[in-house]
Amino acid sequence: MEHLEYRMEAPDGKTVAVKPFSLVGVVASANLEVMLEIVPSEKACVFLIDTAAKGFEASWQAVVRDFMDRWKPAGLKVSINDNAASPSVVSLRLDQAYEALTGE
Amino acid sequence: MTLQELLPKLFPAGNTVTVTDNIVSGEGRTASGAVSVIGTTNGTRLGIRELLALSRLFINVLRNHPGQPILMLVDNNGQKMALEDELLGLNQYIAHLVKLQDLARRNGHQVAALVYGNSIAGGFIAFGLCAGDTYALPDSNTSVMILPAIARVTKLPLEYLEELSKTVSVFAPGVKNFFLTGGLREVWDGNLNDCMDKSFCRDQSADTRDQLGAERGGRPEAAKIIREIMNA
Amino acid sequence: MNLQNIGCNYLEASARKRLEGILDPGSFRELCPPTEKRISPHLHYFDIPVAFDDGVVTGEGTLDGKTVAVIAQEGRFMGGAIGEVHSAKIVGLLRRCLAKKPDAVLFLFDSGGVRLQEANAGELGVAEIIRAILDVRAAGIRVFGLVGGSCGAYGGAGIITGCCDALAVSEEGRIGVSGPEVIETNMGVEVFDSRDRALVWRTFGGKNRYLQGQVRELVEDSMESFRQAAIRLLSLKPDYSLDQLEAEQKQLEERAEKFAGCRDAVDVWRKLGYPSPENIPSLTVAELKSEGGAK
Amino acid sequence: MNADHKATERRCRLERGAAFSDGKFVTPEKMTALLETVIECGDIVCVEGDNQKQADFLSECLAEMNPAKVNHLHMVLSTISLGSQLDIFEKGIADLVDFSFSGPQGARMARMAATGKVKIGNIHTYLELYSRYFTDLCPDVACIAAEMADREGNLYTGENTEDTPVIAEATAFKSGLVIAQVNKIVDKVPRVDIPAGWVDYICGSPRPFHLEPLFTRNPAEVTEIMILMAMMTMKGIYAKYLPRSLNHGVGFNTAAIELLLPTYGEELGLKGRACLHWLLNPHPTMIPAIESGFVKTIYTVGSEIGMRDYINTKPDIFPIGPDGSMRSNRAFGQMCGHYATDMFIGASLQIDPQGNSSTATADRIAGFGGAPNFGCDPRGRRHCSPAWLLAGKESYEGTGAPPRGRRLVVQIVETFHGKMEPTFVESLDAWELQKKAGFELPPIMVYGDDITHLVTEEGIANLLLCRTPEEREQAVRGVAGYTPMGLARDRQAVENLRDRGIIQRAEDLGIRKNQATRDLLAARNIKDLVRWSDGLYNPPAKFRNW
Repeated sequence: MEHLEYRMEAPDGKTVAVKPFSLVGVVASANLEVMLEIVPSEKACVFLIDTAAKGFEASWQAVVRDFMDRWKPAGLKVSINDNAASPSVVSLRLDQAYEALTGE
Repeated sequence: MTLQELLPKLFPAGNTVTVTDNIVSGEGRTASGAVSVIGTTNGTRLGIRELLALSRLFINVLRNHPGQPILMLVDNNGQKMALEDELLGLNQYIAHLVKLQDLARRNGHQVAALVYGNSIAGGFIAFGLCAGDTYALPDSNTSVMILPAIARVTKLPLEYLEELSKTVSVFAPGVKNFFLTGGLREVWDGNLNDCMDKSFCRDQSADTRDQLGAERGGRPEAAKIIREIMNA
Repeated sequence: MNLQNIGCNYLEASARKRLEGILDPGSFRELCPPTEKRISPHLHYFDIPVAFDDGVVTGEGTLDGKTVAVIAQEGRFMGGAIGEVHSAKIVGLLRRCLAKKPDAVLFLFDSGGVRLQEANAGELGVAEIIRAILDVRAAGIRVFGLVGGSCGAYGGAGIITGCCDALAVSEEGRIGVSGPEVIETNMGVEVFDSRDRALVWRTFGGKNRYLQGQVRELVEDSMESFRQAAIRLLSLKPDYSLDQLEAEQKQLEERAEKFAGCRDAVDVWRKLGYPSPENIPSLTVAELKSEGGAK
Repeated sequence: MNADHKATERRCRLERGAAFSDGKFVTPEKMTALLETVIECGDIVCVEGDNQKQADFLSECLAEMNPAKVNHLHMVLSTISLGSQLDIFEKGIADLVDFSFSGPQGARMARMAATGKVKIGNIHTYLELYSRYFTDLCPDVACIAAEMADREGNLYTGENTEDTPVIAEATAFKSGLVIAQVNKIVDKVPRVDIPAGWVDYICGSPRPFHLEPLFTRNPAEVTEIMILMAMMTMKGIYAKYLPRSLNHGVGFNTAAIELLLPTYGEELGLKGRACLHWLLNPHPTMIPAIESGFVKTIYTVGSEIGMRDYINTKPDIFPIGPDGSMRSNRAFGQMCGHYATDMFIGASLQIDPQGNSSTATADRIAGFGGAPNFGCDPRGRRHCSPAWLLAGKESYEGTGAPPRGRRLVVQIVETFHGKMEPTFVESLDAWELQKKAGFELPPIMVYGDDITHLVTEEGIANLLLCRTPEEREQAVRGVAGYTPMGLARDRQAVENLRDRGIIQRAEDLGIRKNQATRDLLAARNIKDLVRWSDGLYNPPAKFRNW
């Protein structure tokens, strides 16, 4: 397992949540679970990632960066348990979790 | 320890225990009265036939000897892994036997299980772990699955598991490891007759194995989580 | 045929989705939710990822207005396998019932049995769950099992199903102790080919378990069928007594005797009096029930 | 000049063969001996190996021949999918092969080619190979498979006709011998697919010919990513171009589209306007679309196991004969796929920055099959349709070329496949295979300039609208996701392409990720398909969980 942490801030980021947390996906083979929680009064978003696939730091960083670009969120705590999902599945789950959290 | 060696140690005052088709039954005499003995021997695998026979023995004690303590003598190599038994619903036959053990305890019988041989996988649940209390002899063996099989299923190297089993008790076979999880009340050593007498004086109304596991360190989380949910 | 008939299937729904579909809308409240992050303390030894709920969802809700405590296993995380945290959540919920006294407990099974990486804790966990279920039943609260997930209920989970008051199972749902691969390994592939899916389902599947008398409700694989079956189960009276177990003994002895030597479910169904037992796998639940009337 | 040499030779062969047959009929035990007698060293021998149906018994008999008696055969095979077909080479009976597809035996083929056991003449597309049966690769002996034969020797090939007519005709009309294995010998065949006069020997096979359910995709395995890609494709391509006729590949990505037609396709208003005429094997995943009234006709190159009862109740849709059963024909099907479809959509294993795609890997020789004929612009096409015209307009407008049409050729792939293998690569493995196997050209399946659209989970790239090689490359990289090739994009150039609508993301198409769920599938498992078919679809045991 590999643990990765990122802290990122989107300029003018904002998140309006419709529920306290959202959870999508299951930790099955080539799949992952993504949990989003709101940390009130925080600007930055924190990503806590535990992944079974070692050595993909660069892809994770790219996926997280694109997620930040796409949604410009704020005050998110993102927790991920990953069982070697492809970056596209990770990206999809992040979007699904964000859509669920914000009701978009 | 063989059944023949075990019985006189448990019952110095004598017993009427017999063995038919690897099913053990009869009574043992103790200072405080008769004890029903129900068990298996020769590491027999528990199939439908064995489970029905054991269940009948429980029903007999429940009907005819209300309140009599029951000592379960455990030696099995697991459930029978046969098509015929699975086809007819082996799970239900095991559950049936388990419920009889539980009901016996509720109906005022002291029910103690002693692993004197092997107790493995579904066999351990069927006959051993669902008694009021579970005990084992030091040279007996409890396991869910042997390490080579675990290695196969988890795709981890056997050498790694063997090394890991020296320090991590939660998955490794053996009485010592199972004791740490809280699954065994005690390991009986010394005077087995005394051990048994003492066990029959215990209050069996609450399941406190989670606390034992926490105290012994084999299950660090269970007791805490159980409490959390109860009080949520 | 039209789209409506496809409905929302139970088989592939996640544990949380199943609870949403079975319980009264909006009534579910999760206890020990994933935000608590009660993860397995053992899986890291094996370099395996954890799940925030350790593969089981526990909580409370209402079903047809009645209060129920619920347990739903997530078959897609490690095959719904039972480890320390997983079993502790279930035991905690069951013990809570003794104080909260819900009308019933619903146990949505989806598990291959004990988690080998936590074998001792899982094995003991199964025993603790059984004890807690029987405590709940002895207190007059009924416990019902639903089996229709992709992992079925095998090993310890299969044994637990037999400790419930009654079961509702889809034909996709499977119940057993040893899995198909184990049977194949022990008996030889010529006796049991675990890759022959039709054979596996006819042996372990919901239809056989229903026809042999182990299952009260055989249902189609849809959320609504499971919900309606669970509501019907709520009308059953609690009974955990010696009389009931003696009746069960009789039933199990008769089954063992009547079907002794059967090596295929088709033989069992023929002995049950079905004129064309080989067609049973292709019948719908409704057809099977009317076939039962005609036999 | 004498021009009856082959006919004379044919008579000699038949005279020799008489010792092992009872008229046309040969018992299975005598088949190998017969083959040794009628086949001569250096013959061109065709063994019917179709996509599905296999003359497996005859192939095994060929492999049992004595290489001291019969050798140096030149095999012509459309599909190499059985071990016995390569055993013929392993044993030194044959040494040269011309073929189309060898997917299932690709790895062994590569090994045998490397050791010189097999010499490869050419790898063809199906249509090319059939064409050569009639020109320079006429079989001296053809081994075919049929369901039934009558006492005279008429053959019924039924729903699995596939390659048989082409092989039998090419052989029978060039003085070759046609030998058939049949599952059953009957008094009267339901209809005559191959007339007795073209058939020289018939053998009741000891077991029915081998058949694979190659076209059955279990809806249970359709993932949310596939659904997302299918939605983008349907909204961004199907709803825009409205292709009236089309071919779908056999992968899960296109199965997902088939399963979304009755739901998302209906929502997009595709019904009656697009996807009316199909060229396909009868994919079970088409059942919901057929039942929902999307499909007018399906011409089939072969059948599919378990679909017979369903197909035979739908003569409006499938090619059903007066006898009430279907007939397929791979040659005609390939022709339809080349000339009569507005769109081809399929998947590939590797795509390079120019959009060239290939399924070849360095240690597998898999061949082409039919994909290159479908995955290209048929430059001989002259009939018009809205999709063809619109694609042509996008492609040629403003280039100075005269107005013309163009077929849509769509590749739909995930950016990674298998165990995190990138689909997008800087250089195709096909180049390495070319070097290793000594081919004259790298085995490229679909050339980049034939591809009109690329769809990945990241979005759609419309290559028709690219006007320079640089634009095209950035369009490919711009949908290549987190593969190294995708990460090497020029981010600004990609954003510019997005502004021009050459690249479209899900959000550009108005598709939310949370919409892409399995709830959108018209069938979620095989049992749902059986329900849709009113119990007429009878799936093989390996797809059942009941």
